[in-house]
Amino acid sequence: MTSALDYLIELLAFTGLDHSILVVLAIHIPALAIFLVMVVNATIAVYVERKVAAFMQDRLGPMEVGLFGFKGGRRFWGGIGQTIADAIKLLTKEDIVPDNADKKLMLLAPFIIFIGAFLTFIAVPFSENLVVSDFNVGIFYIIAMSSVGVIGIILAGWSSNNKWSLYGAMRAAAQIVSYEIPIGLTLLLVVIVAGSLNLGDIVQWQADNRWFIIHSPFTFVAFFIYFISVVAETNRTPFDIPEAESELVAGWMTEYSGFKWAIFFLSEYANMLIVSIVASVVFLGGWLSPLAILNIGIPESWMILDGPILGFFWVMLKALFLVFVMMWFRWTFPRLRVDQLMYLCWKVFIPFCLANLFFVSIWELISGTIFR
Amino acid sequence: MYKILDKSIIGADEMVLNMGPQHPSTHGVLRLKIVTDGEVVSHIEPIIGYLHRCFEKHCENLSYEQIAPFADRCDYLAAMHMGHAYAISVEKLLGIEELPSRVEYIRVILAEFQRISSHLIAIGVFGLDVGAITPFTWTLRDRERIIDLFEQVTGARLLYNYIWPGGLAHDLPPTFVNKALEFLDYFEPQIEEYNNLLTTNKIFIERSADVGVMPKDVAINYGVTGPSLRGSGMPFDLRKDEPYSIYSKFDFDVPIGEGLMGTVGDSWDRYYVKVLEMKESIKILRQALPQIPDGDVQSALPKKIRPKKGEIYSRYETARGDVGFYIRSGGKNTPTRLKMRSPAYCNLSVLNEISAGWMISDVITVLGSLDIVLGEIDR
Amino acid sequence: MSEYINNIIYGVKSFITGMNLTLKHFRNKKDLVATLQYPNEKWPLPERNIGFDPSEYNVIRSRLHVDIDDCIGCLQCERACPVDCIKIDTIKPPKGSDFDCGKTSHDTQKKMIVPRFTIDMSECMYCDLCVHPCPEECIYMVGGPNEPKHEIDYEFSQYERHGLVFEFATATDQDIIDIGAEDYLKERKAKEEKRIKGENLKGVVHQEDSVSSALSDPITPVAAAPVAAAPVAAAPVAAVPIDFNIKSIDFIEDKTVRGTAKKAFMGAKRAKLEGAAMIDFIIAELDKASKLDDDIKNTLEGFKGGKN
Amino acid sequence: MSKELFVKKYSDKVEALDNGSFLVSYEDWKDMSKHINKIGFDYLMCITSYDLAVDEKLGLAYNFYSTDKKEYLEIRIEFHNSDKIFSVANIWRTANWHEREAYDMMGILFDGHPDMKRILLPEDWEGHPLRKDWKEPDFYNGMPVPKDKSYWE
Repeated sequence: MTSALDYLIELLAFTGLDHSILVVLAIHIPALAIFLVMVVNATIAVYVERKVAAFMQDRLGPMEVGLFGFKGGRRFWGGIGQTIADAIKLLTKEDIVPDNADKKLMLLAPFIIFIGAFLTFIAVPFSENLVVSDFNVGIFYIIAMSSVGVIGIILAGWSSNNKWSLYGAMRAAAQIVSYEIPIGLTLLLVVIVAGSLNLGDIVQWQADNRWFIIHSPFTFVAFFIYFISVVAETNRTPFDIPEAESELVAGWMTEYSGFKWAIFFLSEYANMLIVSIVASVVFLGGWLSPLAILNIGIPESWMILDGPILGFFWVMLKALFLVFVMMWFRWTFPRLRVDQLMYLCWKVFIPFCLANLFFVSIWELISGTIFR
Repeated sequence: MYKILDKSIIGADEMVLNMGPQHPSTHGVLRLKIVTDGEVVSHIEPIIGYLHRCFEKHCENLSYEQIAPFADRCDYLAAMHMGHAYAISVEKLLGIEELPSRVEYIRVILAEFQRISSHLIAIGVFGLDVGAITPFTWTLRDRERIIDLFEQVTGARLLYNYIWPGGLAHDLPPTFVNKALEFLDYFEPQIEEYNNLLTTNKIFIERSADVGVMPKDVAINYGVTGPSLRGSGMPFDLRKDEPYSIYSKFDFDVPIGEGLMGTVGDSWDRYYVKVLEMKESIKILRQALPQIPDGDVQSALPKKIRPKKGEIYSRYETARGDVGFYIRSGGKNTPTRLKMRSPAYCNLSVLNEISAGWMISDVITVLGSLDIVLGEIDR
Repeated sequence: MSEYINNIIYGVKSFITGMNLTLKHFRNKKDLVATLQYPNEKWPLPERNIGFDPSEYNVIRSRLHVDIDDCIGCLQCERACPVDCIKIDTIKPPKGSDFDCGKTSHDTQKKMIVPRFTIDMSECMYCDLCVHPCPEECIYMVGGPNEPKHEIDYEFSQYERHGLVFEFATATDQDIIDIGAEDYLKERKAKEEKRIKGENLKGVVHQEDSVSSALSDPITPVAAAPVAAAPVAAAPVAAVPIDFNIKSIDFIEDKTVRGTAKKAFMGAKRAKLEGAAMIDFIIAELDKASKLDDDIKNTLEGFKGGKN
Repeated sequence: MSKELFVKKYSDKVEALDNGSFLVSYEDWKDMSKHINKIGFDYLMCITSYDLAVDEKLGLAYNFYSTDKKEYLEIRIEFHNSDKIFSVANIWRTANWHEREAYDMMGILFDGHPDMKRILLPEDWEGHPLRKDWKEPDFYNGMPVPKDKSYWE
């Protein structure tokens, strides 16, 4: 697996520039691409979320705002320009800063959260070879970077000088730090089995053997623990206690408006996409075609579906389904309380994760020596 | 309930948190001054009066007929109940004993529909308070249908001014009975859906069971009435205990909280009593709708309301509890003093007692389960 | 331990039930979606066929309407209104006059003409109480587009508050002159002028116009108060209670001077000055505005002695 | 019958009114309220304050209900507006807010109330608006109260 960065440097070599300048130049292109991915993702995801919510609640959702004179379907999927209109509204809104807020930190906070999401994308593979930089410690890097955001949340809560924000920030800190542990433990389980921290190697392992979700009962359980934990880490319902709107107004985002608030939103949806892609790469076979595991005598020529180009399609399909499930959760469940959230993490998930780790090691030992 | 640590050990200060008057889940313009230690609440002081519209002062300057629309505006989610309660109290003051039975039937039918619609809001908003948004839109969708029925009958959707002292503003439309029965057929299975989505959901049970337990004696001492009192296991319902209107003719039960998911008198019980009461209301409606007698609804309307000197206290079971009208008449066409004992006013006063020691999230839950309407509290 | 496991199993079960339900709604949206796309589709307003006349009357309360030709000016609706949003003027022909006021559609002889029948729908509370006492059934609530008698807008929206004030009277000035009530026309003109003046004020009443105006500029006296209070506190305040209130200032004849004095009075009151200190403060304020003359000063000083 | 118990004990101190309620003097109210609670009237439905508009006299009407015996009792106290009435807020907790409202609206003073302050009106309100002699003030917090509406009519 080669990374997009190396490929770009090779591509730009014809200019005859010095290598160090080339690297700087080449970094900018994927950075822009990632930013575009984040923006496009947020735009689409917000629209889809509103539609999903509306349909689950027997409503219609946005129906009026069109794009280039095209409104969308007449009965259900209308209003396709709504999020773009909303984005324009957000960007032109007045930026309100409370009088007693710590203005510098308040400005800084959304960007720290944004940087956390942005940096994570560097190691996220969208397909075979379609990754900005292919780390040997990819999983480790992703776990590390996804917890940068919590610093921003605490800063946001503290600097806005609002009690609701402070409550939200404190809850978020406790929640995210706690849920790092089950996430780490479930991914560790995969690493033990696959024997590598590199995401490419993990997918390769799944191509050689089988997807992790059906590899053993323990990895099956681990997938669900991982998925629920990342829902908690991205502050989505039923774990949205840091921004619980019926309790804390808007939690740590209470005092934010306009552009800064838009950045929060961008990061939230980017985080959703990241964790879904990671889940699909690690547990659901990444860019491997689901047709392959059925193994129903598909002709060899069809196996092009497993190739690098359609790989992107498969990754996104799996990831977007998981994003949909997150939305599905949100519009079905009530919210947990702070102590119940901690109970779920420390008394349910972590014991299960540890037991999983233990049993999967034994499973591997036995299956490795006896069944093979 | 959480024990707050001895503060001398950790040297922690308490923080005063000001929830409201603008807050997503204070159900209007209620302000709660919450003294907290971290997330744990040690004292709550409700501060009311932001929606005070001088109802009682107004009444001293309005004739008895003109008070009726103002009474509607007190509890805007159960305006029909308020109109009915006021009409009953004025009839008592005037000494009108017997009303045409068509009037009584129509009044009871509309009151029960109003009870369902008010409980639908209560259930949906309680879901919203604990974070589930979908049940809210579903209940509002069904409430809309009841409001359509009301619009057909009265011409208004929220504030009806339909039940007048001594009769009704006008007769029912001919298609009403069929449409009402149609609605009941549609609505009964919907209650199952609410139960599947919200009532039996594990997270919902965790959030509401055992939270804000209100024992029976505390409830009575604080004057709590309505579903909140019945949630504490006290089978007290004026429709059953002292039947006004024609409630004695119908067969229905008074559901009480049984502590199915936790302790008797917790938030879940207060919530579930409302679900069961909707079923009982459907039962009453199914009995009442086919047997509406014929008659003139305005035959008993007094030409001029000018009661003798004297005072009465009359009670009525609204969706939120026991509303009382204390009317002193000085022999004129305006009352000299009209006091409304509003149920939610007394229900809210118990908040500190039952939710101190819980977390901020639980305060919201308890407040939601008490089902308050600020228009009625502040009058 | 078994409770722990049971809890987890029950939880998972209830999650699956709930998610099935929302998925059902998501998939069957065609049958279930309850939203109406308002401007494009309109819910038919429920029809009613009871009331005064089954074919014409609808109880839907959207706006009040008056068939002015039928109005006999009995003022029943005005009296029934709890919020006083109906305003009616009537003129009776003088005795012996042969002015014919006309007949209603119910063949009632009208005894007076109605030069003004205003309904302010922005004050109306839609209680329907005015409809019922009307003996000629000429005031009623009209509904929406399926209203057969009066086809009016769906939602009766207006862009300005003016638009909500409906004038139903059709009596012309000539009618009023014919009936011999020129005074009424004059009165009405004066009222109209006052109203226009009030509107031009846009809620701000200037100081010379009324007592309440004393506050149009509240900042100055408050800021001045501590400065003025300091020397006053040092001076011995007369122990005799002084009967000095805002009406006491009315002796000043010049309007602007009176306005300044009243402003100063309110400022002093807010600074919690009383009696002699208050009078001193007013004098100081008038002096500052160079509106103080000896007469005023002497009279004000006189108040200190308790003489009023 | 709880009502009879009450009448028996205080037969010389109460005055029965024609609608079945009892007029008592405010000095006896302290003992009576405790007795009323003891004989089973556990539910205080309503406290109504009213202004008699003669001799500066105010009144209070207490409506009790016994949830066991399903019985009503109405007690009325009439007194001069400077008298202090014994507060029953510690016997029936619901009286806490009702008494605060009576103070707020009618200016009735209560003795021994745990937290006596205004409830519906703002803290800085002057006067008690449900009294018959209450006059609308000219100013509220420095803002003129619009009385001359001729400009807008």
